[in-house]
Amino acid sequence: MFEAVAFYLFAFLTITMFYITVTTSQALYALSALAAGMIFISAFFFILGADFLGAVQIIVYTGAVMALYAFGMMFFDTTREVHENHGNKYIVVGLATLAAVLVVVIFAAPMVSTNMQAFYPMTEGAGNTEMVGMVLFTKYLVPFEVAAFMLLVAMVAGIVLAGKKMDLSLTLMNAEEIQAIEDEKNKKVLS
Amino acid sequence: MDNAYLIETVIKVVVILLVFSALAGIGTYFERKILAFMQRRLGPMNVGPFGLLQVGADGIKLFTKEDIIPTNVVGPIFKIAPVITAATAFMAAAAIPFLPSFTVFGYEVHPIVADINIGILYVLGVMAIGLFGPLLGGMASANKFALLSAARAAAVFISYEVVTGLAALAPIMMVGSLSLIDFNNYQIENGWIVWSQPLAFILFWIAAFAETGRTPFHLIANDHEIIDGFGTEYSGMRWGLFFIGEYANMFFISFVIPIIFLGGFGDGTVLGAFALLGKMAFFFFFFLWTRAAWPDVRPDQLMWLCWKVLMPLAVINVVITGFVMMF
Amino acid sequence: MEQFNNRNVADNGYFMVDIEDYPTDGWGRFKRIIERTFRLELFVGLWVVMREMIKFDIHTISYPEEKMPIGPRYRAVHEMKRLWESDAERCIGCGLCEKICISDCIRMDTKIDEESRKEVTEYTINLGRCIFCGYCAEVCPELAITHGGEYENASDQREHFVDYEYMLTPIDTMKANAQKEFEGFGAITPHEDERVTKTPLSY
Amino acid sequence: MRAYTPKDDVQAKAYYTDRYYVAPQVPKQEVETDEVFAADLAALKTKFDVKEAFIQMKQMIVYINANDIYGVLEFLRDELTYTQLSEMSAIDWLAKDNTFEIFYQMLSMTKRKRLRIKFFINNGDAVDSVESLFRCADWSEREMFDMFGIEANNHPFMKRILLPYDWQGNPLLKTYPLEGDEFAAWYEVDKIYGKEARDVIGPEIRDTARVDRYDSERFARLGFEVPKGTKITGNEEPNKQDYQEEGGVFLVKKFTKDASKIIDDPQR
Amino acid sequence: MEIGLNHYLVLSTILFAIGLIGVMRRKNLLLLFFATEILLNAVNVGFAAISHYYGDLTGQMFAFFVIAIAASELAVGLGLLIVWHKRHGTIDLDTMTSMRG
Amino acid sequence: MAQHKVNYSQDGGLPVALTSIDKIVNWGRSNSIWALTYGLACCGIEMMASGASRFDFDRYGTIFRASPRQADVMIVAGTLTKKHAEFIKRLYDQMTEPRWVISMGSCANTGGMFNTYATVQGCDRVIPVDLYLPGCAPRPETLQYGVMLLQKKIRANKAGNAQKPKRLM
Repeated sequence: MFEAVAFYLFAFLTITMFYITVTTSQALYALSALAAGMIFISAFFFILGADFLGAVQIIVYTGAVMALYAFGMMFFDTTREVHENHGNKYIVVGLATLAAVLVVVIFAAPMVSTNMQAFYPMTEGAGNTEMVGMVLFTKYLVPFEVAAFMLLVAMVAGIVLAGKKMDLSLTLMNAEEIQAIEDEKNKKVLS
Repeated sequence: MDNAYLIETVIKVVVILLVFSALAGIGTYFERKILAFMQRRLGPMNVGPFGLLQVGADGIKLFTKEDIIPTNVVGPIFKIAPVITAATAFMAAAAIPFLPSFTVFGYEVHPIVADINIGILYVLGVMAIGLFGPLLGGMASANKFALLSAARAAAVFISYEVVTGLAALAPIMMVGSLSLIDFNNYQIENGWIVWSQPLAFILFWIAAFAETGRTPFHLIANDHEIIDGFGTEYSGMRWGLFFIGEYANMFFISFVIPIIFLGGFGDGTVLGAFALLGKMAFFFFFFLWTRAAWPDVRPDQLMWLCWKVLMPLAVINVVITGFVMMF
Repeated sequence: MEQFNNRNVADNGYFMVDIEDYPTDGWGRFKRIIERTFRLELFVGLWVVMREMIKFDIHTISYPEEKMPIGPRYRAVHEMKRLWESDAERCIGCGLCEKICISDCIRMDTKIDEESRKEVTEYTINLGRCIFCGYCAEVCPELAITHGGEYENASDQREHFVDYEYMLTPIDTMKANAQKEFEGFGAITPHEDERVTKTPLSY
Repeated sequence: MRAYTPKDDVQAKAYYTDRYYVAPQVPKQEVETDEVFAADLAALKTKFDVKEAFIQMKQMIVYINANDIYGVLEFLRDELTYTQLSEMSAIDWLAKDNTFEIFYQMLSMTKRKRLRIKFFINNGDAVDSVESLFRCADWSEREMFDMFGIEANNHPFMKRILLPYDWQGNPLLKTYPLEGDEFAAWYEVDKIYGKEARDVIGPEIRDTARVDRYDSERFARLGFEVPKGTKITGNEEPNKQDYQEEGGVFLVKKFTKDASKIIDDPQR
Repeated sequence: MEIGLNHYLVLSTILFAIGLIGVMRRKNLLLLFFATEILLNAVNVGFAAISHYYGDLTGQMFAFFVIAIAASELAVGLGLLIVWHKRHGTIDLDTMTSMRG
Repeated sequence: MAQHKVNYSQDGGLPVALTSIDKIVNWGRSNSIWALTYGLACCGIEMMASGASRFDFDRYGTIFRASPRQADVMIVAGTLTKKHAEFIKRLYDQMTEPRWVISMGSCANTGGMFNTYATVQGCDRVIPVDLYLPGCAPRPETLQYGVMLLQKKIRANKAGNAQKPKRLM
């Protein structure tokens, strides 16, 4: 009973938040709605008994990812309204729904129809965190290491990309230098 | 899920809300008094005996003050940001055991709202959400200084969460559990963790200053640089909510540090309970003490300290702990 | 004065501050951080404020209950003095104060009375403009206008003013021989001796 | 205290000053009396046209052509070690012959000499900016523009520096009244409330010593303060100063004027 | 009322559809990133539900890796965005018409 | 000042009937006057001194806030130049009701010795002022005396009255 109430409540909240995220024209609404949606998603994980996953969801997504997005918003100056020109709304909605249903059906149908058996069944008596740890460091050790390496590469790539030409600042240059840079840019585009 | 449990939980939640809201107010009084004494002043004296009713006067004034919502702000988010700060601060309290369990009228009371088995992760995660108060408040405020403060808040929280997590990781490895009750029980048998993990203790302590935004790292709402940071455009009780959130956060982190590192409430006697309160009081006092004594650091120094000093130390600490535990 | 002439700056708490070089390279900076951390300078700061709190040596003057003694040189609202001999007013209406006032806030009106002396009929000082520079007291040939120590003034109106009757020493104060004479510019306060600290000669 | 001057013959002298008194000029000396300056002047004369040069108060004053100023200062800085421009501004001679006199005060740290470059420009002319030689000239030239209206060519940011950007008039001109012209008198009212508010707010009050004891909107008699707008009769009771209402305030420490004591030791 | 796997799968589908709408609709690149995060989260909900109802931890493992991928995607993506923003002063999708970068 | 047609301090000295709510609210407001850090010139130094250890404004519950939104009283401490007049008005408008202004020192009261083109002749040309302190500069005690008079003034008015926006025009 509690589970059903919680499920429907959080389902409603999550859908509302994500809907706001994709439709609003205020960038700040999108950001905060997305963050709230992430937290509500973690509630599903708690309901499903995946405590550790829920905590990781909160810490990583809302704590780090959304904060980085907020940084990006401040950097790109999109904290206010964003102006976008949109095509036909109904085509977009229809296509998206169709595609989503297709994808889920393609992946979920085999599972629902056939009675799968668990590769790594949950052991009784051990908490979720212990089980996650056991599986992660035995069967999934290689993917785990690969994921760690991928994160490292991503970090290096992020630093290299973002740190490029950080010393170039338009506000500290005089008009001729800015003009020179503009000319350079235009030349590149035109040629 | 029987009714008694439900009622007990509700009572606990209400008690925590009331006690810590009041404590946040009293905390401001203590801060003003202690800072005054350290600066050879008297502090609030005129209102009530020894100025004790100053908090009440401030509260009445803040409640009856006009509440301005400027034209250019993003209204709903501007209004919700102080609530986020206060709410996350109190949500973090759910997994903190404030006192040992005691018996009232033959009914055993556990002074913890929910003993979830990922207690530390939960506290850290909720404190991470606490970032969104300053962040959204600052970004919605249509004010340069508030925006600067929001950027600083994002930078400080992202960076110091890493330090907090890595510093807490070594004790977690030793205890083998994420529940704060288990931490307490482990320390009854094996002595305080601070003796075996002094470095982690200091790192966690330093990071606590950054996460609560207190003085050595008081960059988020720095009076002499960025007017009042994210709170620049807030007036009246909305600003008061930010204030309550900040002080409640200080109290909760003052509870968490002794529970993780300094033995918590021990074996649950009355003495142990008072010892925990005493430790909490010391850590809270230390927040005020540093505010009187130390200058602020610059934002770049703060980042430098985090990524080049504290984080390598934390990683080294984790590695050493792992080796010691393995062999 | 004896003590003042025989001063020796070598002792008495003065010392030269040795300003060290600022490190430029990373290793030097690192060494400096290590040095400063283990010399525990941060903790000295903590100790200093703690010491003050424990000593509880409060320097606050709780103003409405206690007040500072006002020094004789303090220049607050003006006063008009009387002659000790005859209790007559000292002001002779020469108008020098009106002339010298740099913010032009003194206004006086005089007439020649029956004894063919100049008599002040109207004398007001606009304290809204007055900057309490003390030129009027300095220029007064009869030491008639001086400064007093009255500093608790506030009003709803933007310009305070004082008139002659308010400033003049009351006649009963005069009868009681209680008129306080202005000690003049350069006078020292009663506690000045304790305050004098030696200035190092090298300074 | 003011320094004491003997007053024996004070009545022999006229105590008023002559209205048309012209202060005597500081005596001028030949440049040749100082060999350092003489060498500098000789070097300067080889390249530039020097109109007049003399020494006053141990400083050399050189009059040059207005067009040469950039070259002269560059020469002084690079060749003659006058590396510091300590001050530059203008003098208003408009009433005399419709000119401004511009001066540049230079200091050589190695020679320990000060030198002043001067020239005249007509009203409305501009000077060459020396901002690229001395960074301090940036603000000085802006101040000169602000106060005299003399523009500097090639200056990177020729705006007012002290007064607001929308100010009219140049206050250091001798024709500018000290209390400001019509524009200055209404500046803040026009800017904040608009011109129509002039009638409401009224003109500035500058008659400084006048006191109206029956006007309780503006004037408060010391010791007889009344709330704003009260009718003054002229025989009020003296105001009893006190810190709080009679009987004090609920739950607030009681203060009365009589109970307050003057502490003995201010060094406490 | 019992909540079964199908409930979660339907929820996951709805969230995925919302994410897809966002991906198709958004022109601002930062908000486009938001939409992709929604896609990943929708998939995560599905994984966790399947993991729960089949008593298998593989779903949770996948969810972890998805979170890791999201984090690294964010790092690289924001880096690229910063480069693009510096060069063109805008992060509108419609401006990305040149192949030369 | 006399020239203002609109009198923003009506029924100034008249006795007003206060309800107990008014009294409680006024008690809170009068004992928690937070000041805006607004030192313009030399009087600012005295204002800082009255906040510091020797005179300790904190005894009255007065602390200095950097943001005008959280301040109750603006202490105009120093010479108000014409260039700055616009900003003092802006900051005053940003303060939340109830708000008060103390004009500290001769320069802020009337322009003082700066009887020139560049000084506003009294800051009440720009913002409505509740209390004037003469002096150049007033002692810290004078400022504290002024704050106590302001407390008296707050307690004498109805709580709702102060909520009415004070406007010059």
